[in-house]
Amino acid sequence: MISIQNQDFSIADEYAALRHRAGDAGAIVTFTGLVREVYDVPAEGSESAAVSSLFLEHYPGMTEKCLQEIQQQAEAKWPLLATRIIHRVGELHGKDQIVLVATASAHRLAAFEAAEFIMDYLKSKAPFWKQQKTATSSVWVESRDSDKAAIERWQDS
Amino acid sequence: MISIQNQDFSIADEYAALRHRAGDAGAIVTFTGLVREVYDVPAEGSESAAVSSLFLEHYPGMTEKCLQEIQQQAEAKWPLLATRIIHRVGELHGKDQIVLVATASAHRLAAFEAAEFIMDYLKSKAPFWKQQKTATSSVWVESRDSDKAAIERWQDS
Amino acid sequence: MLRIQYFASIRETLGRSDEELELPAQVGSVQDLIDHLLGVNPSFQRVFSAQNMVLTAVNQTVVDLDHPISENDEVAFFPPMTGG
Amino acid sequence: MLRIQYFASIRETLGRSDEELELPAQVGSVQDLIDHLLGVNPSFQRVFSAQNMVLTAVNQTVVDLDHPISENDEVAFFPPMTGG
Repeated sequence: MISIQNQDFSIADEYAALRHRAGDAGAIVTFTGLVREVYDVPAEGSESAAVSSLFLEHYPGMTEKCLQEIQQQAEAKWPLLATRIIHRVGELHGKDQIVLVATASAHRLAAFEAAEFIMDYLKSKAPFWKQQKTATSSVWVESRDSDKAAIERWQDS
Repeated sequence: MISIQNQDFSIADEYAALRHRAGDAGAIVTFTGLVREVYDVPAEGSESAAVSSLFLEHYPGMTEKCLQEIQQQAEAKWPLLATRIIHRVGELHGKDQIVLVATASAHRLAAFEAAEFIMDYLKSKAPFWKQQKTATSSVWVESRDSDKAAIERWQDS
Repeated sequence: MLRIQYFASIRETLGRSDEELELPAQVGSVQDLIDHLLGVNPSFQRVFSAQNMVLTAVNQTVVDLDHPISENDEVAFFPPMTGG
Repeated sequence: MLRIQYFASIRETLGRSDEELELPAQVGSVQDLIDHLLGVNPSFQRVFSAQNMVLTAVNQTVVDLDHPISENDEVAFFPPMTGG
């Protein structure tokens, strides 16, 4: 189940719904991504600056398609009983929740690996872009090499 | 923070408390272990039987010590902002929550790896023992080779 | 009609989020389309520079530069994704 | 006084959860203590059989068979853990 939305989400509600949908699960993993208060401004040599807000742009239509593909790939790779992906868009602030990935399986390894796989793909394959706004500047976040590298571990398996 | 308790726990409350304690976290991972409805009875050739209840015995004193050591090892290995471990003991039933591990960090890899590490150690290094009770039998769960193998991946790093 | 969309820093550089284009006769691939856009609008030179990594999606799937372009395709140009 | 505790299937096999013991003079290690227990109580033979894996903790830390045993130690015998 997939949602792209402006509004916040409740871990309590999402966990309860997933636990119900999953039936006889032995393991449920949730991952929540949060807006950190301070980001390093990408330009080299710059000081880090407090981020007053974060703007999340996306590509409506393609975003839904990508998240569905990622979810289907995870379900093909691991015996999952239920999965949930929520990604927020629009303007967010420090400490806000950005993204939720939750997985349920009979055993813990599948639940952990599927959640990590979904997050890795979501970070560099789904059409979202973050812009950091401080009092004085507005900077598009640059993609991290570590996020590209994170995907490579799933290529063989 | 560590609890060994008979009573159930609330993911909503634990997540909210961890998020607060963690300060400027970018990633929160929760793992919940649940009682599955059906277990395979360990004796070879036996049919699986519905489990009517699960009894969790532990070694008071040593359990707390072990969980604290596991938590300290995780905090030494990864830059964690907060961790939470809850393990229930006593009589549990199908679909009940057994265990919660939650980790908060600046980045997702640390939060994921630390939660997996804690669960792997908890499964085969902390003094808990599960007994499955059906209408007709009462069997101590045997340790799984996969749980012993799971620990080996943390030896080098 | 080709529909072209621009996202994030590319949208800002160009000052527009989308446009429609009659498919030019010589445009058969993504690379052809980029060459065409560079010819008609100098501001694209700041987008398709050596410093920038630009991804292209055709009909909402990321494709290579030799991917064919057909009448009525939905094309999008954007920088590497930074979601999650 | 040595305090000995038994858990899970070992507790059930022995029909008791703990006992206290004056440390016998010849007991210097965990292996010595097991040998002593086997000598005084035949029911231990069902616990320390080739089929069973038995773990030993001294003062709440899992130790090897050659670990020393001292007066006032807390010793525990239990099967492999199955928590989580």
